[in-house]
Amino acid sequence: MATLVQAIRLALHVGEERLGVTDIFGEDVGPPLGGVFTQSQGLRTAWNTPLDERGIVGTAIGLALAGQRPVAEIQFCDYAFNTIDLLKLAGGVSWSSAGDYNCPVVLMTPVGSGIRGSIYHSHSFDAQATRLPGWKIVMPSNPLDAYGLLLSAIVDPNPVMLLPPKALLRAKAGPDERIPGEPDDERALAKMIDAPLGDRTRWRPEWPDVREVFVPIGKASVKRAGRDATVVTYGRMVPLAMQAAASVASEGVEVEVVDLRTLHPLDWDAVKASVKKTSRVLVLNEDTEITNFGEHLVRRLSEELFYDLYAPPRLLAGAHVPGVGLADNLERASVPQLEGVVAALRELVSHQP
Amino acid sequence: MATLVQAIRLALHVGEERLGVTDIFGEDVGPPLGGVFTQSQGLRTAWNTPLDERGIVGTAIGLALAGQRPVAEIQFCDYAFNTIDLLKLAGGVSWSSAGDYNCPVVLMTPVGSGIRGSIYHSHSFDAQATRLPGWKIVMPSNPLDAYGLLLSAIVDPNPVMLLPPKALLRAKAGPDERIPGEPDDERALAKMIDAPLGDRTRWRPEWPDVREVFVPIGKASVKRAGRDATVVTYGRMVPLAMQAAASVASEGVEVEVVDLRTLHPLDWDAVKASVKKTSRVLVLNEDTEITNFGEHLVRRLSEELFYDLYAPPRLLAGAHVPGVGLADNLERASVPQLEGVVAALRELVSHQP
Amino acid sequence: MTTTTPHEPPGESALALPAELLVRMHENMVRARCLEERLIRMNKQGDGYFWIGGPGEEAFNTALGLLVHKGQGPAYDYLHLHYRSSATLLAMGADPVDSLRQMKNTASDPYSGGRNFCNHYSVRKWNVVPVSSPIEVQFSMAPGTAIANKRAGGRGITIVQGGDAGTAEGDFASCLIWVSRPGNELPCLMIVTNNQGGISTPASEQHGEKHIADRGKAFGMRTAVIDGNDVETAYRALEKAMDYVRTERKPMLLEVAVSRLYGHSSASGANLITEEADCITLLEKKLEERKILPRAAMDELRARTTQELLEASKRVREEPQPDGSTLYDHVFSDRDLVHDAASRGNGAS
Amino acid sequence: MTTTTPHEPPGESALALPAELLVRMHENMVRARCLEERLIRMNKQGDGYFWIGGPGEEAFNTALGLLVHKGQGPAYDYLHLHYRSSATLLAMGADPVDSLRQMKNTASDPYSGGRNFCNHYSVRKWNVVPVSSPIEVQFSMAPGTAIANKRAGGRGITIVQGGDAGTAEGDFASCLIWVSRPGNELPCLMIVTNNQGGISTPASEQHGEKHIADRGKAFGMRTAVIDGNDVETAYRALEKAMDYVRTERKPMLLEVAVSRLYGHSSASGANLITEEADCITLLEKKLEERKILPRAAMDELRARTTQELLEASKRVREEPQPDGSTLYDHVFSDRDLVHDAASRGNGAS
Ligand SMILES: Cc1ncc(C[n+]2csc(CCOP(=O)(O)OP(=O)(O)O)c2C)c(N)n1
Ligand SMILES: Cc1ncc(C[n+]2csc(CCOP(=O)(O)OP(=O)(O)O)c2C)c(N)n1
Ligand SMILES: [Mg+2]
Ligand SMILES: [Mg+2]
Repeated sequence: MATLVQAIRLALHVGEERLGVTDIFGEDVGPPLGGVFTQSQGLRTAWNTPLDERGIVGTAIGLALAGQRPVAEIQFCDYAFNTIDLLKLAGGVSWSSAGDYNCPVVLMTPVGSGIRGSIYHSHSFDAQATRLPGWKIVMPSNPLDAYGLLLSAIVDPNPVMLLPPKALLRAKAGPDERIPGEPDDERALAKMIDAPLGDRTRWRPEWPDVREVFVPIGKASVKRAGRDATVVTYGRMVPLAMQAAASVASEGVEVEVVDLRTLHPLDWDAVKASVKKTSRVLVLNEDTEITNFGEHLVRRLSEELFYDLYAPPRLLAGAHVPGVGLADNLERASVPQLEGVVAALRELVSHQP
Repeated sequence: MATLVQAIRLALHVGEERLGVTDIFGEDVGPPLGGVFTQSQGLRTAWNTPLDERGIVGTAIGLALAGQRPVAEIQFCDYAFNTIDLLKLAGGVSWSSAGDYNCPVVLMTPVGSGIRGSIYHSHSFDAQATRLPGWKIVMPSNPLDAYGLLLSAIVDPNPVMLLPPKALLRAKAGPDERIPGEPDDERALAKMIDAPLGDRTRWRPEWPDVREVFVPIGKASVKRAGRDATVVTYGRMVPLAMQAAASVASEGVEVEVVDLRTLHPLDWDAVKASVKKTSRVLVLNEDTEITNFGEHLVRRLSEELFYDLYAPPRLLAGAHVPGVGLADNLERASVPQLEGVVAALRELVSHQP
Repeated sequence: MTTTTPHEPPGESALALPAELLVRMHENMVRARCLEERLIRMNKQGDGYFWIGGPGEEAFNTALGLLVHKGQGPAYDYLHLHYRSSATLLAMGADPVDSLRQMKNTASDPYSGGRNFCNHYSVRKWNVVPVSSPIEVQFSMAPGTAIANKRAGGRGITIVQGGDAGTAEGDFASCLIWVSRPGNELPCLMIVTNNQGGISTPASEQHGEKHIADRGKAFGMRTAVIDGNDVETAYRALEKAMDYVRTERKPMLLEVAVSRLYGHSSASGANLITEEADCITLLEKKLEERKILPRAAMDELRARTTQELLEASKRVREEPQPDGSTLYDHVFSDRDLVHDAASRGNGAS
Repeated sequence: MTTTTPHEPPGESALALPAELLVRMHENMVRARCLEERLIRMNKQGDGYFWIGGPGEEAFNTALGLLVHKGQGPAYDYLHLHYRSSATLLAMGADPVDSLRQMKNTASDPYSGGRNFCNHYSVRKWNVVPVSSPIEVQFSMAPGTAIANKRAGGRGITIVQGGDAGTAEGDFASCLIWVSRPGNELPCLMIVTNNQGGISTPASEQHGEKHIADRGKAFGMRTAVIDGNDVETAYRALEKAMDYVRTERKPMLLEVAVSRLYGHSSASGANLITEEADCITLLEKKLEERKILPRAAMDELRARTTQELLEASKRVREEPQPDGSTLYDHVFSDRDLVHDAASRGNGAS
């Protein structure tokens, strides 16, 4: 069973062999390293760029405008904040030219905390990404979604950003999250597609014959059904929400967990349906809490489902501080933790309207 | 009576003569032009920079770290999106060094639509700015506030961003919005401090003896009292809200208009007090509506005042499109207009809980 | 301090051009000038909110438009232009009326549907990528199209052009780095049209480079500095530069001295500045001296073109504005237009 | 392709340094090396989450630390360093135990209070501005402190240092532009420590410059390329470069060849790489040959320092971690610390 990072690598392989991907590039993305997280090992079209994020995004746009199919990477989303103008431009290509051009860029950048990455390897990017009109934004919480969302991103004629959560990159697929065609045994897969330590000049991957699965952009997934409250979340917070839901389930509380998977365009129908059913909602993410994408969800819920809510809608998100501090206590105080999610759920369901 | 842009110039003059400002700089900020909006004409410490926004922000940080008092300008906020990483760094100087350094930068950048500026001279910056921990963000709606907020920004030991609305730069002060010491006659003031057309090499301004007024950072202003609904807004939308309030007043509806003036740190007490009183709230700004700072206000209102609200809280903001289109119809369809505000207010007050 | 004294030896590049070509260039230059003057008028009369354009750059930009290997897809040249490129577009065959449409922000504006400022082109069928207002971002994108050119194999190159002040942005340096990677040099012609300043800031205050083009030298790039006001120098030097980039598949940095005859934009008044060299006057002098065209014919061309554009502007004024309900159109594309074209491998048009 | 063959003439810069100074430099280099090795150990043992540091750069960085005009405020040197500068800090007088504290992210870490990675210093009293992780941003800030230096009049200069790969970021170019404005040249020493690559990407693949330092030439800047593994060359060349910048109040770009002895960081294993030149070995050979220090003394120094740092690391392990409740401390300052210091005009410490 593939890890999330292996799933990305498999999708990139399918992309370059069958879906026309021409360039997979970024800092240390090509040989010998194949990406700081191993995500691009063994890929035919992977290449290293200069250390220049603006050049990476700019070149991706140029390639896309010339009919290539680039998949560009920013090594950590923490280093994408000097490219917001270029990302905005990419999102505006079609609209600004009144449909003369489209801009089929795929941009990947790992996000979030949980690996003790300190101030500059812990940033989130969901708030920024959802402020980019013209982009589609996807964020997987498990290997199969990463695989299927990336394939959909590759064939989409618009700019699509994939935000894999760093802390989940080594996460293994659940039993029903298999990529069709991957070997049953995880060690077998590693042997086939993980580059060996040491000299790699003569190593070639042996690709399993995985089949295409297109997880549709714009479709949420209900990870757990429940009637008492809804958690709307994505990425790294999905497993946390599942744990919290399991924890309160022992207290007889049934929490529904909605994994958005696509942040934009949003599966509003799915969110609405769930909240209509449960009448209580917790929005959960780890980005800083002021001008946060979760606040968009709360706003729409307040505007449209005000009378369906039995408790005030709640956002649990990251602290409004300049970064995630290195020390354990600081990271824990900065971003939502299991206890906090459980406490928020208890409060939500016990709230008397 | 000073216009908003003259008020900024007067504040910069007071800043460099009495409050220790050492550098007022940006593209075309120095002679001969004195700023594309005339904001820095005649100032002793104003100078022109290379066409390089990253250099402007970086240099401002360097100056601040060396004990200077810089006031830097980005010509249009539309061109600040390649500097978000540096703005984040400035905001993180004190926190990341655990208080070893502070970073007293003042950054000004004009914002918003309303001058038919098309895609790249109409952006808003309030959502971005409020996502910068460590920064204080102020946004004036009239000349006196611009003057007093800028003076407060200059003496603040933290990075402070001033976001003057482009469409209000020529707006005149109301009768009680005089800067103490400015000449009574507006033509007299223009004669003293506006650079002449043509050759300016020998021109020197004649500065009126204006007195210092420090509009406190973090304090909202109730521009109009009312009992039926609250509009929470700032910048260019303040006069629009006032017009809308005047318009519905003729229908017997009393709207309270809260001008935030400071977006961060927020005067939550003022917002809360008003909404507790009126029980109905419209949040109004012109930035794009997804992951918008107004959604932060709606979220906090929903969380904290859920049971005080007689109607769903409402956000009226800009459309989620890549820019404000040039044609009149497009600009009007993109950002809130008077009719839209009036309609939203009518709906809000007529809503039956 | 940046100066643009040409250092191209006078030999080859000053060779006279055939009379026929000079006449053709002259006609395009006059059309471009008349177009810009019409745009300025429209703006002053309230038929459009903002003007920015290229009066003073017609000689060089006409040469560029004529020399482009024009078509769609990576076998042809890609053009990353800026807001002073009207003469290039006209030389490529663009309809000047479309520029009037963009000035008047009509729904019929083919470059942006009334969304963008005048002289912000987008012509997919000719590989003209969308012009956007932020200075210098085109230089960050150019390596991408140049990679596609190189991959396509043919003679197609990438041309990226911007002003002198804009070279202070990091994106100009990014382009230098990306097009000169050892073993991966790209067929990219970087052009700096140097009018000695930004909006109001003189280059001499801000740029310590003797020639901006010298910045290419550290990267082993071929460079040249030329006088863009002389059509013959401009044409020859550009032909030579393009030939090098096309044939060697390597980058080059070309700095071109140009004038700015109506100031920066409507924001600075858009009035005629008579102190700077006017490339049309210079060419007309040659045409007269060489007896290629009589004064009267040239005057007549200008009068006629002015009149035609005036009439066209009146018609454009009646064309409908985009409707507010179209606001969200094209936020997303439903087809991969650029890829379809490239894979059809289709061609010159 | 970037190479760093020094082109400094062997004369003056290779002059032997006094024995006393060599001993002092040696001691600092050994302390810095032992410190880095302790940090690596701590990280491998789980006493810290991440290591990045400067083994291989001790010769040059020690020279830098010794030559700095140290103090607070614009009359003194400002230092914009990066994560490989431990030897510079120690040579300036920093306590190595503070580096252990930052590795262990204790509340007592004076550089960041347990918030930032190891080797991310901030020392206001010595004008060491906060080191941050994003590559090359220090180059965008350096012109600001250099303006303050110039204004202060004295001999204080700004020193900004970064790696070779990072010069591809636009901020490096911004610094070139901003420090060389005609009539406003700034006293800024730009240093590129060239270890021939980024994390895994060889410079030879990505950089078309023969010497990175050549990029200064277009701006009329003095440049030099030196061998940073030889303490004497490093010291002499740096002394000369600093003297030029201090006296002429003009910028200079210095490229320094250095080694990377434990790979990029803990993310790439942090294991000793024996193929690269080790500046300490080279110096120790000299010290032995010139009979300045016997082998035994040098071995003893290293053993003793290793032992001391081991013990210190045990003590640091017991120091308290920052409490979660301190999360919001210092988001805002309530005092203008830098300005107070500058206006007190206070000094060397
Ligand atoms: C990133 C950015 N910053 C600022 C501006 C505002 N602006 C428009 S044109 C211009 C001057 C450009 O000068 P130059 O690059 O020399 O080109 P020129 O207009 O002289 O041809 C400026 C500052 C902009 N459009 N984009
Ligand atoms: C803006 C940015 N992009 C990427 C990274 C990740 N990163 C850390 S160090 C490094 C390589 C730096 O190479 P170089 O500049 O040569 O310095 P060296 O580490 O070799 O001394 C990279 C890519 C970063 N820290 N900042
Ligand atoms: Mg110019
Ligand atoms: Mg390096």
